[in-house]
Amino acid sequence: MERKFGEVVIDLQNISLSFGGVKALTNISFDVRKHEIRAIIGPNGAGKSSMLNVINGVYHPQEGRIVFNGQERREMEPYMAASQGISRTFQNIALFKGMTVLDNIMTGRHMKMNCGLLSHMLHWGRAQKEEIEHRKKVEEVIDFLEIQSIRKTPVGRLPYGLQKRVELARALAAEPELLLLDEPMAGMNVEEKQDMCRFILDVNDQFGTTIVLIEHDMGVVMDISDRVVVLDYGKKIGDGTPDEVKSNPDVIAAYLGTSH
Amino acid sequence: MNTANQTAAANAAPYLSVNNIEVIYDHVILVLKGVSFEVPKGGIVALLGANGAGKSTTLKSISNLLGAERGDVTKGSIEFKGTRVDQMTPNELVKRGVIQVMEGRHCFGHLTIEENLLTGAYTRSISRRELNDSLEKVYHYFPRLKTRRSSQAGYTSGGEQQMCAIGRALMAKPEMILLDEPSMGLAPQIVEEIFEIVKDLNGKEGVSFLLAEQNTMVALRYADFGYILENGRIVMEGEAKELANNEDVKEFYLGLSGEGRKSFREVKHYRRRKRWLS
Amino acid sequence: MLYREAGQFKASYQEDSQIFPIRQDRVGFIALLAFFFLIVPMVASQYWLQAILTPVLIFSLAALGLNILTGYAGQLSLGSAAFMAVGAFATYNFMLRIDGMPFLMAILLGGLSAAAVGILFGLPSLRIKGFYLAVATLAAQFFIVWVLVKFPWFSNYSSSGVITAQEINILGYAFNTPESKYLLTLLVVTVLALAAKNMVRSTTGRKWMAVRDMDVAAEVIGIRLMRTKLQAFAVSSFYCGVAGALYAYTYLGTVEPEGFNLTLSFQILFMIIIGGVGSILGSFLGAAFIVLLPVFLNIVLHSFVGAALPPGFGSNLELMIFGGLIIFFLIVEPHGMARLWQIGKEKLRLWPFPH
Amino acid sequence: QEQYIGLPSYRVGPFGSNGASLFGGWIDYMQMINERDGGVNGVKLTWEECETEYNNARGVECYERQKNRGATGNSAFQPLSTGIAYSVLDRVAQDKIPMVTIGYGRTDAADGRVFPWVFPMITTYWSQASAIINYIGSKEGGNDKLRGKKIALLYHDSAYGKESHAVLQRLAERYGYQLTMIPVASPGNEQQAQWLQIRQLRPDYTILWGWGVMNPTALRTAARTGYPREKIVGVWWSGSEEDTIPAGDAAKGYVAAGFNPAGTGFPVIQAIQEHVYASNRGNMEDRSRVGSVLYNRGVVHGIIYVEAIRTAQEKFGKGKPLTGEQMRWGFENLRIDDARLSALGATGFMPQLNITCADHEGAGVVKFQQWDGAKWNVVSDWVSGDRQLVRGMIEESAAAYAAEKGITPRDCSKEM
Amino acid sequence: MTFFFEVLIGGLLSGVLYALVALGFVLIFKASGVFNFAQGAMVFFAALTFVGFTEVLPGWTGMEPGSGGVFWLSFALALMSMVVLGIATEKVVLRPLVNQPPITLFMATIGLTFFIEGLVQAIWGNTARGLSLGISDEPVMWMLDEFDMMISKFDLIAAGIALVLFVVLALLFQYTRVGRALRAVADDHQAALSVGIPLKHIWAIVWGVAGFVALIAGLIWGARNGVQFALTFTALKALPVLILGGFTSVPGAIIGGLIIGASEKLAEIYLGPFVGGGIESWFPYILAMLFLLVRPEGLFGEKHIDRV
Ligand SMILES: Nc1ncnc2c1ncn2[C@@H]1O[C@H](COP(=O)(O)OP(=O)(O)OP(=O)(O)O)[C@@H](O)[C@H]1O
Ligand SMILES: Nc1ncnc2c1ncn2[C@@H]1O[C@H](COP(=O)(O)OP(=O)(O)OP(=O)(O)O)[C@@H](O)[C@H]1O
Ligand SMILES: [Mg+2]
Ligand SMILES: [Mg+2]
Repeated sequence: MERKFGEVVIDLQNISLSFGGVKALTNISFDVRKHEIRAIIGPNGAGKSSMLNVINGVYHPQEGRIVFNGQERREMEPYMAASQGISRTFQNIALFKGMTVLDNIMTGRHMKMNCGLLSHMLHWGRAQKEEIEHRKKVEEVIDFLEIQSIRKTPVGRLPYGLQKRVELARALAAEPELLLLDEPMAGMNVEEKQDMCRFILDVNDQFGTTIVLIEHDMGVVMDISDRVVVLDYGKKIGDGTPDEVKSNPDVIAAYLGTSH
Repeated sequence: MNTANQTAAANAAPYLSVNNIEVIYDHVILVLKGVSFEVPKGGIVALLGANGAGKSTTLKSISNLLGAERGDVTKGSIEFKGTRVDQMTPNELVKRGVIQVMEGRHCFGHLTIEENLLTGAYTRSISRRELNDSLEKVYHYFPRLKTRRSSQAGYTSGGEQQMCAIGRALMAKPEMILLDEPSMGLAPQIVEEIFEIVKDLNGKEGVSFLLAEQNTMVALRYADFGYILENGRIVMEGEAKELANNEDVKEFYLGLSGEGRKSFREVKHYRRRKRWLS
Repeated sequence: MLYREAGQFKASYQEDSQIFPIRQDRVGFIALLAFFFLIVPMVASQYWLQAILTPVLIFSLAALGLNILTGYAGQLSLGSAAFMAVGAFATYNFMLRIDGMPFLMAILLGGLSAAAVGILFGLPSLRIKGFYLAVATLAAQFFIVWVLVKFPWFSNYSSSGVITAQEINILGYAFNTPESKYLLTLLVVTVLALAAKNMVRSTTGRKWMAVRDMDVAAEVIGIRLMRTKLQAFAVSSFYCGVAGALYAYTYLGTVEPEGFNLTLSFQILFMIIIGGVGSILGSFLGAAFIVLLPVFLNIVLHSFVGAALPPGFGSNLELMIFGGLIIFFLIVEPHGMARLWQIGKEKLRLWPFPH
Repeated sequence: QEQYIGLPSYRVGPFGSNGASLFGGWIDYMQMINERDGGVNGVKLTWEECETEYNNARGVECYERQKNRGATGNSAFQPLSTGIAYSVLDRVAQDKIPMVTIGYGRTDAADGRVFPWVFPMITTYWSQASAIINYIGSKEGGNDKLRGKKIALLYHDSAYGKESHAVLQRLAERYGYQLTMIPVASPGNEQQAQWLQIRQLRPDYTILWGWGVMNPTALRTAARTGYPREKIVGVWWSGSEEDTIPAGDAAKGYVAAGFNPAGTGFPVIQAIQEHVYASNRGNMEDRSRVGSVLYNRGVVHGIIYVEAIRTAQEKFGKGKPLTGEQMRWGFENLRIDDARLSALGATGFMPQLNITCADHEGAGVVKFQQWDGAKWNVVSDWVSGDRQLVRGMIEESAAAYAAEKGITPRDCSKEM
Repeated sequence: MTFFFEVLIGGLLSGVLYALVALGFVLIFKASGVFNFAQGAMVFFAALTFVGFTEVLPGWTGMEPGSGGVFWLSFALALMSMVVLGIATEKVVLRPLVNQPPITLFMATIGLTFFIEGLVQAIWGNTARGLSLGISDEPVMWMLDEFDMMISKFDLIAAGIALVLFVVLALLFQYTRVGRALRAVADDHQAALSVGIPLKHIWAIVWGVAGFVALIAGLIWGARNGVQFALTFTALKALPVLILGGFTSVPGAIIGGLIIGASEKLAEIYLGPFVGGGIESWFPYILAMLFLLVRPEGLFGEKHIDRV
C-alpha cells in the first residue's frame, strides 16, 4: 500500500544528551514527516525515551538543533511543546491517579478551554457551556477508544491495559499534530495489542496525526510503522523502512537477534 | 520438554496449591471469584489472561502482598509444600523460598542497582563471599546491570529496572518465583534471554515458576502447564502444548488465525466473541 | 434497596455533570440545607449556635481552603492559621480605616489580602515539594504572626496587640445575636463551598489535581505549573482569610495574633486528613470531628466519670483517647471520613447483596 | 443549696503544670470551705472543670457550655488565660457574667466604668511594672539613684510580653534609667543570643517577663553567661516553683514579684491540710507542691471568690445561690481589710483589697521573693507601683476603647 | 570580634543540639518515609520517664537518691520504655498503615503525639521538674581567661556526645545490611516486603534507635530547660535543620544544625535590633526556605526522582 507523506514536521539535528557521565544520546539526527508513523526501536537503555523527552522539552539536549514546523528551537518547556500541538503518552503510566477516566481526558483538553477562575466558581453560564461543549468532544474520543463503560472509574483501579488506553485518550483529547507514544503496548496481550494498533492506525488515518512510536514488539513495529529509527547505546545504527531495517546486519546484531 | 521434570511433577504432592480463593479490594471490589490451581515442584506454570483478569492479584495473594493494597483473601486457602501460607508474612514466605517479582518493576529508586540487588539477599544470612558470588551470577545473567551497577535505579531505563527487579529476586535464592509480566517493556532479545534464564534455573536448580504473562506466545513456549484467567475465574487449563493448539487460544491470545499470523494492520474492529464470555 | 439509581437516566452532559447526579442525594442535600438554614436557628440553643455550629462552620471553611491547596493541588501546607490571621487583621483594618466600608466588602478584601500573601509564600512551591514545602510554609506561619505582633499598626496600636471586631452591620441590619451570626456564617460558608465544588469540577480543579497527581505529566500536557500552583495558593489563602475574618467577627469577637498559632494550623490539617484529603464533604466532616470530639470526650470524662479519676488524669486520658481515635480512624480508612461515607453509599447501593 | 462555679482549667499542654497547681489550690480552698464551714452560709460550692488546653476556641466552648449550668448559671468566669479572656470579653457583658482575671488579662479593664463586667483584681501588669522599678529603686537606695542605671527587659515576644513597655518607658523618662528591651521568640527554649546581648550590655538589673519554658531557660542561660541571678527580677508569671525547679542550681538568688508568697505556714494553708489533705480529698497529685507560689495563688482565687459570694449574699439574701449579676455586685463591693485577712488566716498571704465601681484592681501591690535553691523567701513588704501614673494610663486606654466601641462609661457616683 | 566568635561558637554548639533532635526525624524518615511528628513528644516522653524513675527508684530499691546507680538504672529503664514504645508503635500504628500515602502516616504520627503526651503525663504527672546530669553549666574557664569568651562546658560535652552518635548512625546507614534495608523500605514499602524485608523488625529497630536518640536528646535538653511539656517544642528547632540538611541525611542533619544554630544567633544579635528582635522564631525557617530554592532537596537530601 502506498502512503502519501507530507513535508518534514520535526527535524532533529545532531542531538546529544548526557546525564553526568552517562551519554544517553550521541549525535543523533532524523526527521519525521507529516502523517507518517515513525517508530524508534532499540535495546533497553538505548535512549529511546530520552529521545521523546528531548522532542517535547522534558530534557534539554546539550547539543543539536530541533526544527519543529519550520521553527528552530533549542530550549523549550514542556508546556510550550504542548501548546504547539505535541502530545504524548508515557512508558511508565503517568495518569492522574486520583481522578476518574473522564476527568483525566478532560484535563488533556484543558488547553482548548479558556474560562477563568471566576467563571468556574460561578459555574452557571459560560463555564458550564464550555464544559459541555468540550465534554462532547471528549466523549467522541471515549467512543473512539471504546472506553465508555469506565468513564467514571478512578483510573487507579483500572487494569494496566486500560490505563494505557486512557493515557492515549488523554493525549488525543488535545487534538495533537504530533503524537509521541512510548511503548503503548507494553504489558498487553495480543488481542489488546490488536485493538491498540487499530486505534493508532485510525488516529493516523482519520485525523492525519503524525505519530512517533517506541515499541518492543517487532510484529507491531514492522506492521504499522512507515519508517524506523534504530538506536543502540545512544547512537543511531539504522534508519529506514521496516524492511530495510530488518535486514540491516547492525540492527540484527544489536537488537533483533537471530530468532527474527 | 524435559521429561524428568514432568514425571517428578506428576509424582510429587502438590507443591504450591491455591484452593478456591476469593479476593476483595477495599472491602467492596470482588476481583477473584474462586480461583484454584496447582504448581508442581519444578514446574513452570503460566497464568494467562486479559488485562484486569486478576493475574497480579492472584500472585499477590500467594506472596501475601495484598494487605499493602487493602486487598483481602476472604475465602479459600493457599498451601506451599503442604503448609498453609495464607497468613504468613512475606518475609516468612521469602525465607521458605517463595518470592515475587512485582509487576511494574518497583525498584528502590534511591538505591543503586547493586544495592537493589543486595537487598534481595536480605533474608539470607551469608558471608560476603557468597554474596559476591550471587551478585556475579546475576551480573552474568544481566551484563547490562553490571555496567550500571552504581547508578541510582530511579535513573535507569525501564528495561534496566526490569532486569534489576528480576535480578533482585534471584539474589534471595528462591525455590519458587512468582513472576509478574517479566517481559513487559523489554527488548525482544532480552525477553528471550529472560525466558532462557527461567528455563536454566528451572532445569539446573529446580526452581519452580508461576508466570503471569501477556506475551502468550513466549510463555506457552517455555511453560509446562497453563491456566487461563478471565474476570477472576479460571476458564481453561491444560498442558502448554495443548493450549497453544487450541483454536480459541490461537485466535485470542496468539493472534493467529486459520491462515497463520495476521498483520496488525489488517485487524478488524469487530471480532468473534470469546466463547466463555457467554 | 432504597438507595438505587436505577431508572435515573442522564440524557444530557449537563445532567451528568451535576454535583449530585443521583436524585436521592439531591433531595438529601436540599433537605440538609433547609435544616441548617431554617430549623437549626429556631431550635438550637445558644451554646450549640455559638460554641459548636459557628466554629465548626468556620473551621470547615478554613479546612476547605487547606483542602484546595493540599487535597486538590497537592501542596502540603502548615501555615493555614497565618493566612487566617491575615484575613482577620486585614478585614479589621479595612473596616477601621475606610469609612462606611460594607462588611461583606471588607471580608472580601480581607480574603484577597490573604490571597496576595498566600501567593508570596507559595512561590517556593515551584521548586520545593512534599514535606520540604510543608516545613517551608512554617516560615509563613511564624513570620506572619511575628509581623502582626511586631508592628502595632496592624492592631491599631492596642497595647495588648488584641483587636476587637467591629459590629457587623449589613444593609442596616445589625448581626449581633448568636442566631444572626450563625446564619451569616452559614451563608458565607455555603456560598464558598459551592464555589469550591464548582472549581474542583471544572478545568481549574482538574489542573490542580493533575499537578498533585503527577506534575511532570501535567506539564507535558501543557499545564503551567507555576500559574496553577500559585492559583491554588491564592484561592486557598483566600478561603483561609475569609475563615479568619469570620473567626474574628462572628465567632470570637476579639482576637490576638498569637491566637493564630501553629496549633491552629495543625488542627486545620487534622481536619482535612481525618475528613478526607481532596474532598469538599471531608472538610466539613473533619472540622466537625476535630471540634466535637474533644468536647465530647471532655464532657464524658469530666462530667460522668470525672469524680472517679484523679485530677489531671482526666485531661491526659482525653488526650490519649483523642490521639488513639485519630490513629484508629486512619487505620479503618486512611482516606478519611468522606471515603468512609462513599464506601457506605456503595455498599448501600448493593444492599442487600454483599458484592 | 449549691453555688455553681465553672472552672475552665488546663492541665495538659505547654502550661499544664502551671494550671495543675493553680487550679489545685483553688479547688482545695473551696473544698476546705465546704468541709469546714459547710459552704458559704450553708450554700455548698460545686465546681466543674472544663479542659481548655490554653486554647482560645476551646475556652470559648467551655464558657458557653458552663454558662447555663447549675441552679443560677455560671456566676463568674476565670480562664487563667489572657487569650481566652479576650475571646469572651464581649460575651460576658452580654450574658451578665462577671469575668475575674487575677494577674493577667486586659489591664485597662481595671477601669470599672468602662468594663463593668471585668475584674482584673489585686494588681495589673502596669502596676507590677511600676512596682518592680520601685523595688529596684529601693535596692539602690531610692528612685533618684536610678539615674544612669541600665535596666534590661527580657520579654516574651507576644502581646503579653509587651504589656509593660509603655509604663517602663515612661518611668525611664522620669527616673532617667536606660531601658533596653530584648524580645525572646516564643516558646523561648533557646536564649543564647539574648543573654550574650545582655552580657555585652552588662545591665544593673534585668527584668524577666516570661512565661512557661522561657523562665527556666532564661535562668540557665544567665548562669551560663555569668549574669548574677540576684540582679534578675521576674514578674509573677516568672516567679513560681515551676520556673525555678527546672532551672536547678541556676535559679539560686533569683528574685521575683508576686501578689502572694509561697509557703505552707499560713493558717489558711494549714486549714486546707487539716480539712482536705488529712482526709485525702486534696486535688494536688504532687503534694509537695502544696504551698507553692501558684498553688497559693489558686488559694487566693478561692478566697476572693468566697469572699465575693459572702459579700453578695449579705445583700441578696444569705443561704441562696447567686446569679452572675449578683456576683458582679459582690465583686464590685469586695473589701478585704486586715481584720478580714487575719480572720481568713491569710495575713501576709495576699494584700488588702478594696474594689470599687471605678477601680476593679483594688490593691496594685506586689511582694518580692527570692529563691534560695529550695524555696522562695519573702524579701520585701508589699511594694506599690506609681498608682497615679498607672491609673492615668488605665483611664486613657479605657477611654480609647470606650470611644472605639461606642460605650458610655458608667457614672460611678450614681451607682449603689 | 571576640563577641562575634562567642556568638558564633555558642550558636554552633546550640546547633549541634538542634541537630540531635533532627536526627530522630532523619532516622525514621530515612527508614520508612514517615515524617514522624511525634519525635518531639518522644523526647519529652524519654526525659520525663527518666526523671520519673530517678524519683521513684530510691523509694523502691532503697538506693541513695541522686546516686550513680539510680542514674544508670533509670537510664536503662527509660531506654527500655522507649524500645517498648517503638515496638508498640510499629505494631499498632505503622503495620496497619503499610503502603499508605506519606501524609496519612504523618497524620498517624500526630495522633501518636497526642497519645504519648497524654500517656507520659498520666503516668508521671504534669509537674515541671528539674534534671541534673551532674555536668556543670559554668563557662569553660580557660576560654574565659584566654579569650574572654564564655563557652558553656555543658554544651561542649553535649555536643561531643551528639557527634559520636552521629558518626555511628551515619556509618550504620551507609554500610550495613540493615542500613540498606532501611533505605529500601523508605523507597517502596511494598517492594521491600516483596523481597522479604521484614518491615516489622525494621521498623521496630528504627523506632527503638529513634527512641534512644530521643532519650539522649531528652536528657540534654531536659537538663538545659527542665523537664516539662515544652520539651516537645524542641522539635520546632529541629525542623529547619531537617529541611536544610535534607530529610534523609545524617551528616545533613549535623551540618544543617550548625548552619541554623550559628546563623540564627548571629541574625538575632546583628539583624534583630533593626527589626525589633524576636526573629529567632522565623529566621531559621526563612533561611532554610531560601536555601531550598537553590537545592530543593536540602544540602544532602536525596533528590526527588521523577522520570517519565
Ligand atoms: N534523568 C536521567 N538521569 C540520569 N540518567 C538517565 C536519565 N534519563 C535517562 N537516563 C539514562 O539514559 C539511558 C537511556 O535511557 P532511556 O530511558 O532513554 O532508555 P530507553 O531506550 O527508553 O530504554 P527502555 O527500552 O528500557 O525504556 C539509560 O541508561 C538511563 O539510565
Ligand atoms: N488496589 C486495588 N484496588 C481496587 N481494585 C484493584 C486494585 N488492584 C487491582 N484491582 C482490580 O482488580 C482487577 C484485577 O487486577 P489485576 O491487577 O490482578 O489484573 P491483571 O490480570 O494482573 O491485569 P494486567 O494484565 O493488566 O496486569 C482489576 O479489575 C483491577 O481493577
Ligand atoms: Mg524507555
Ligand atoms: Mg497484572
